[in-house]
Amino acid sequence: MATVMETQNGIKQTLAYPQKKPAPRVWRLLKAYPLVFLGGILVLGLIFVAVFAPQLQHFNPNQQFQNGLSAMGGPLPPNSTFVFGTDDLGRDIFSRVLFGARVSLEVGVFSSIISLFIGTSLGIISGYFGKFVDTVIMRLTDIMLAFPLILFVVALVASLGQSITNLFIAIGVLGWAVTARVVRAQVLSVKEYEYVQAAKALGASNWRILTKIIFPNIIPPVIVLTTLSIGNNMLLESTLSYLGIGVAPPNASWGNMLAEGQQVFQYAPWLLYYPGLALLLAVLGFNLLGDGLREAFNPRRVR
Amino acid sequence: MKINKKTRLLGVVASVTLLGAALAGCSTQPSATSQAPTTPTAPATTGAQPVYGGTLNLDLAGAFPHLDPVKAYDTTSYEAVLQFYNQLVTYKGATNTIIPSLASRYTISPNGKVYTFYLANAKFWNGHPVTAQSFITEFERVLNPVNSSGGQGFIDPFIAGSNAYYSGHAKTISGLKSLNGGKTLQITLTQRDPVFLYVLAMPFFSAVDPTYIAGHSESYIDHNPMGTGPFYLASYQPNQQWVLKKNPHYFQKGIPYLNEIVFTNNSSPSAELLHYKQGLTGLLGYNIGGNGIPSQDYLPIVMSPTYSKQVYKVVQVATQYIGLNNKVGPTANVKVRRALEYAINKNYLVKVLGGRALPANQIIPPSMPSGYEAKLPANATYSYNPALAKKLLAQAGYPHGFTTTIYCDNSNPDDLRITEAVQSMLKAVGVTANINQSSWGTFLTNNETGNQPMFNLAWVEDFPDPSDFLNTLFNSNQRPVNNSTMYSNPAVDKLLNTAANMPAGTARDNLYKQAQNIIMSQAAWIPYAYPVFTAAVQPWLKGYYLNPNQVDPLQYVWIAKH
Amino acid sequence: MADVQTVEQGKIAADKEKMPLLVVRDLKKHFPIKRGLIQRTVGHVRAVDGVSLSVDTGETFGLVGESGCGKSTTGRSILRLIEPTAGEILFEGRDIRKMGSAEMRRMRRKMQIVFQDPYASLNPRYTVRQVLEEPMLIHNLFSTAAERKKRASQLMEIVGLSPSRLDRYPHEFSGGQRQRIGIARALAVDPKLIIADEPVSALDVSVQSQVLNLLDDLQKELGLAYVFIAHDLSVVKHISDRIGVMYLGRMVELSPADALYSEPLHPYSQALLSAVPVPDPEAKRDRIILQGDLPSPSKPPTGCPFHPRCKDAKDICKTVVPTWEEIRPDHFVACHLYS
Amino acid sequence: MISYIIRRLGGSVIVLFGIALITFILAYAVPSDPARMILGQHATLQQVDALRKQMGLDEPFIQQFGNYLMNIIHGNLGFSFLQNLPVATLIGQRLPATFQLALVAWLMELIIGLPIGVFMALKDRKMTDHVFNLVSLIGISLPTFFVGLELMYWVAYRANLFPVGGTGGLSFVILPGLTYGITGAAYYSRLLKSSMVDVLNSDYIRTARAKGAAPLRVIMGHAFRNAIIPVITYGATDIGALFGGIVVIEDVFGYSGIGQMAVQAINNLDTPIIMGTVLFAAVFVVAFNFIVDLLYGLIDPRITY
Repeated sequence: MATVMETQNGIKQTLAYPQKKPAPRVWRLLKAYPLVFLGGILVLGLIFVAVFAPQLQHFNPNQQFQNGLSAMGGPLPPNSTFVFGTDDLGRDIFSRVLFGARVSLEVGVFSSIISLFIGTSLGIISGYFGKFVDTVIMRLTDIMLAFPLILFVVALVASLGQSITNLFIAIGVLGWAVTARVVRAQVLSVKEYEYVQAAKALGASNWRILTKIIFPNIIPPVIVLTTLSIGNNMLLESTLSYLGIGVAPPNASWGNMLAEGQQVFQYAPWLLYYPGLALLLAVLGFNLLGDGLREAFNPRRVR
Repeated sequence: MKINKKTRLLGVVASVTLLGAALAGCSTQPSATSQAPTTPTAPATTGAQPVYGGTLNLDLAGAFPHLDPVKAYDTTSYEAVLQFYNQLVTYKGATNTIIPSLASRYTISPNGKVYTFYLANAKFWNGHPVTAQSFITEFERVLNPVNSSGGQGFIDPFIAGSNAYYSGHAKTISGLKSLNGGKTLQITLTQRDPVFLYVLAMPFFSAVDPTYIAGHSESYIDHNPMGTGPFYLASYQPNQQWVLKKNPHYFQKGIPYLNEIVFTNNSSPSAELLHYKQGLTGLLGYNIGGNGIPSQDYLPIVMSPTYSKQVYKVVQVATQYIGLNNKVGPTANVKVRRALEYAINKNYLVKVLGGRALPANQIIPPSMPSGYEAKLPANATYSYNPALAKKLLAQAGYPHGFTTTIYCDNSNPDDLRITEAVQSMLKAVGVTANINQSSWGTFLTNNETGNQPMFNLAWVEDFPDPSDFLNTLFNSNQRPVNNSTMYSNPAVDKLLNTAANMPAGTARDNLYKQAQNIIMSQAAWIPYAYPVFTAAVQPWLKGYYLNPNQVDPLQYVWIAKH
Repeated sequence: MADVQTVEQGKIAADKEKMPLLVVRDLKKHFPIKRGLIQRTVGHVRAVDGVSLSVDTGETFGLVGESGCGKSTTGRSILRLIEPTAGEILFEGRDIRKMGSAEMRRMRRKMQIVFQDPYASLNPRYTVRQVLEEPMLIHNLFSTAAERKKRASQLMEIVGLSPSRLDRYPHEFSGGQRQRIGIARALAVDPKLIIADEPVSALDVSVQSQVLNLLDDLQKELGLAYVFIAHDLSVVKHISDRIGVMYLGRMVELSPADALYSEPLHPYSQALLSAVPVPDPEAKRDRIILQGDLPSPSKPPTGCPFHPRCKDAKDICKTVVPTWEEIRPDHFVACHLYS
Repeated sequence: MISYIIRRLGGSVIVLFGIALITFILAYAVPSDPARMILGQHATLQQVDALRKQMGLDEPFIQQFGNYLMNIIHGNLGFSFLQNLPVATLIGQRLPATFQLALVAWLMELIIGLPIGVFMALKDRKMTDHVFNLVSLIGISLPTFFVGLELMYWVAYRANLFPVGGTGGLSFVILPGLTYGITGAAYYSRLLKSSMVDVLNSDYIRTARAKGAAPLRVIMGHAFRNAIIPVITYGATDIGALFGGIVVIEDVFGYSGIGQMAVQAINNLDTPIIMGTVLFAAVFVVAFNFIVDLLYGLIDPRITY
């Protein structure tokens, strides 16, 4: 890409244009940031497990097996029937981990979409139209960001009632402020580009400028933010489950499996380890991916 | 009383009837070395003579909400008050036998209405003597609406003049008299009351120092007790530590043995277990009326060859049940309710509880002195039979089942596990039950509307009489607050109302049994377990026993050399 | 500035038959300065403070001044890219400030802008074709993609670029080429007026003349009118028919190009002109160095705004604002030296 | 400057007002009757109604909120339903423990995070950087209570190095603090890394290197000092949030801080405590954001108000 730099100087405009296509962006990215690759694999693996959970399951994940509890009523360690062992209600942990992928992914994705939607809309409105609207929206984000986050979600779920939809809403509503801030900053900087002025001079409507020019420019940071927030929200779900307000039983999420596991971890650590490992890998996958994408979109670092 | 089984903090639960209870002969020591004490002052123990001195460290789940006897009605406060204050009478060892305490002896008039208590020579920690006025002041405080005391319902309107005092029509309680220069207290009742001595054993009716009460604010008294008890509160750091020191002038000679008890606030069950294993704390499951061994710590204890030997157990006079709404929804149909009875595998639920319960087949627990039926009639007996349950559901018009909601509260993980297990069993017979879990307060508010289709709850008796279960929970005049399944049957009402006015005895017991048979045949509840209270006690902590009435034996225990 | 209007109006009245394409009267753009607790407006930056000018069809009007004098703001205000505070902008006799947004957007077909920075003015995410087709899409100029592509190719040829490179991205072009693309974009809607906002100042000297020649050729071919904004006189010299000199938000001199170059009246114009390199080494001209910095437009000096830097400043300059007067035919100046 | 401070303060008040409003709405929406909770299940309807009236619960929403605000202004955060003490007193009782834990947790983050950050910056784009990056992301991706439980079991119980849980002196704070440090340090290391990479690539560092300054001197003397500014900003906001109570970790370790009280209050729906702790935590966040903004002006001379 040296030509780009050199041709900034008009004299060199006659320089030959590269005939050979530059190495594909993906490959260069991989070389510079191999961890993105790992992240991508982890995320794809998660999606695969979530989609094909019914095909991969050994047992119905919600079925309580009489022979799934020890004589004392405790969970069974991993064995030939229950490969990951059973939980404290005699359910197959392997199958629950598979289905937990679904719920955890759902919570992560849907709540992120909610915050993405609210945050992007408000961020654009705030950044593009400015003035009074901007002041009000920014004040709102100040309020959101000053809220102790877990207490806020917990209080919200307590008021709305416990359901997976309310969980999406609570986590989603919590996350929009950061997105709005980032989007607004990006809009503010894009808005000043002369090509936006040029479009305006050409008679482009506000809507056209927003959708065709400004929006494509805010996509990269928003993608990064959303990727990271999916992982974060999966983690938040586990915390909420620990506090007893996560996904409603009997459905498994890794969060509520961990919450159950933490009660018995001293004598049945597998209840903590399998969903814990799954959650760690999934969140890590999103974090690696988001982190790598951030680098990829960062114009200063990858050319 | 309606209680979430393992709630550590009952908080605000109040009841018209008596908390804690008689449990004659039902205290068990399945695996431990504890024996029932022969006398309250010198519990028999195997081995050595009691040793004086030492500090006992205990973990405490939450703060003591109240140290004022008037306000202590949650299990944590209840037990704390027993360390600081004494009552006229108390329970003997691990039994339900009432024995004198601050009253060195008492007499009851032949008509059962006049009680005369002859007070022991006891002093408060500040040196003031205990007099009849010490009790009169406390009775007045219990009845004063300003204090909203949970004890009010236990003596109003049973003590003469109590209602007049409560409603502000009288300046004094006419039924209370100080005689013999304050050395004798005479209490006159409005009617014969067979449970009155149990009432007097409750912490509400402790001796308080009138001058101390007059000289301090309510909130000060609530945090700075002034009693006659075996230990006094030497110091406390809010939410961290309470240090109790031996009362050297305790009116019972020879006790307590311990110099000091230190309660450390620690709400993490994992940490509690590890503290016990490290030998830092003397016992696991201090709070007798509350949790006992935290449910998540129970299996690690009983699965260990060492620690399982240190476990004390006692069957509580309580029943855990699934309430079925008798008025609205599919469960209003008696055939549906009967079908559901067959759908529940109680042995499995007991297993889920880690064995800390006995499977239940009726409303009255076996630990109740009277009313428990060794064998129920065939139409009131249910065994686990999902096929039959499905068949009955089809007959009732629900061949494909139905969708409903089970309510439970969030104060203990066991509640959710049990509810989930029930959910799974219902699913097996085609009934889809969603779980609605909420805080205890929300659950109660909602429960008392009588609109919950199904709920998971427990009832702990207030006094050792079947009326406390059957009348309180199934009389149609108790709807919807206590009778929150909305059960209503004129025949049962008639039996219950008749039995209430009868003298104790077989005839009366039989009426209750008849009532229970009808209720069980109509399947108003699915009683599934009688809970077992557990505690793990270090082998070096001697003299320990479990009394079902929440009277802990801390004044009798001693630390052996170890 | 009342006399500005009368003078300009007189001129307009005289050219009744030949109505200028663009007439700007007393254009003002004030940016508020907010301070304090409640962000009260405590003053204004008078970026443009009463500028009047007119441009005929096919004419090039040069607008010259130091950076910060308000010339770019003037240019953008004329297009309502920045909403002016006051004044009239008559395009083909109609005040565009009174137009609603829909009408204004239609009007934008007739007046276009070419920006200074060829890097920032092209959307890096668009190919050149997308850049050129965007105006056609906005104004529904062609119904089919093929027609649009044909037009885009035409435009490329017009500005001297190979149509084969239509599907390249802007960053694959040099600065001068990008500026050509910017011009092609402006031409896409067949405008009558182009405001060229320092279109060559970011380019190398050798490329500058190419672009200037292109603009000149286009004018002849298409009969375009230009408002050509520049910060030094040398650039506008050849291309302009008339030139306006701005200082601190105001027009200080306006005259036909030749007249300005041969005989600048305002001391500021003289100073600017003295900085222009002269091809004829014989012609001797003293270089006038301006003293001091450009004062802040938020606190313009009293009297003549130029007086603190003026070599000929008199006492009256410090207190009285000079009037705008036609000293010679079509040669206007605001300076006490000539009143 | 003064008017900037006043304006910022005004903004903070608006934020706190918004938080008070939202928490009040949430508490108002909670399906539980405070009067019933206080009086218990056997109180008569008349008693409950009387208490509702006394507590002002029958008043319209706006008036109740107004009363709440007035009380807050007078320092009255309400009265706990279950603990029978003013919320302000309860928070005050737990304040020392919370502050202690917050400080230690913060220091743990710094101790773990900053050296890794410097190291990562020096090894930018090398294999070791990838490894550290992975490790730091794993730290971020771990559920805190998982880390807490494992530390409690292995370090406190098995190795017997620290008390297993509870509240007390410094030794009780180390493990909860470490838990927070492990899961939070990565934010510092990554922030410091990226800002140090920027600084190391800047012209003046190149100049310093060109002049022959020793690498370590360059790093510590120039790069670190300049790169630390965003870290300080984040750090101040972070500790502001920590002072409000560390919800989950306190609960895991049975540590009697404000976060634990908040969790218990939520489980019991003791709304005055929930509202009080939310507001309390928010005050710290807002205050520290405010301090950060002012600090910025002191650290970075380019910023004017």
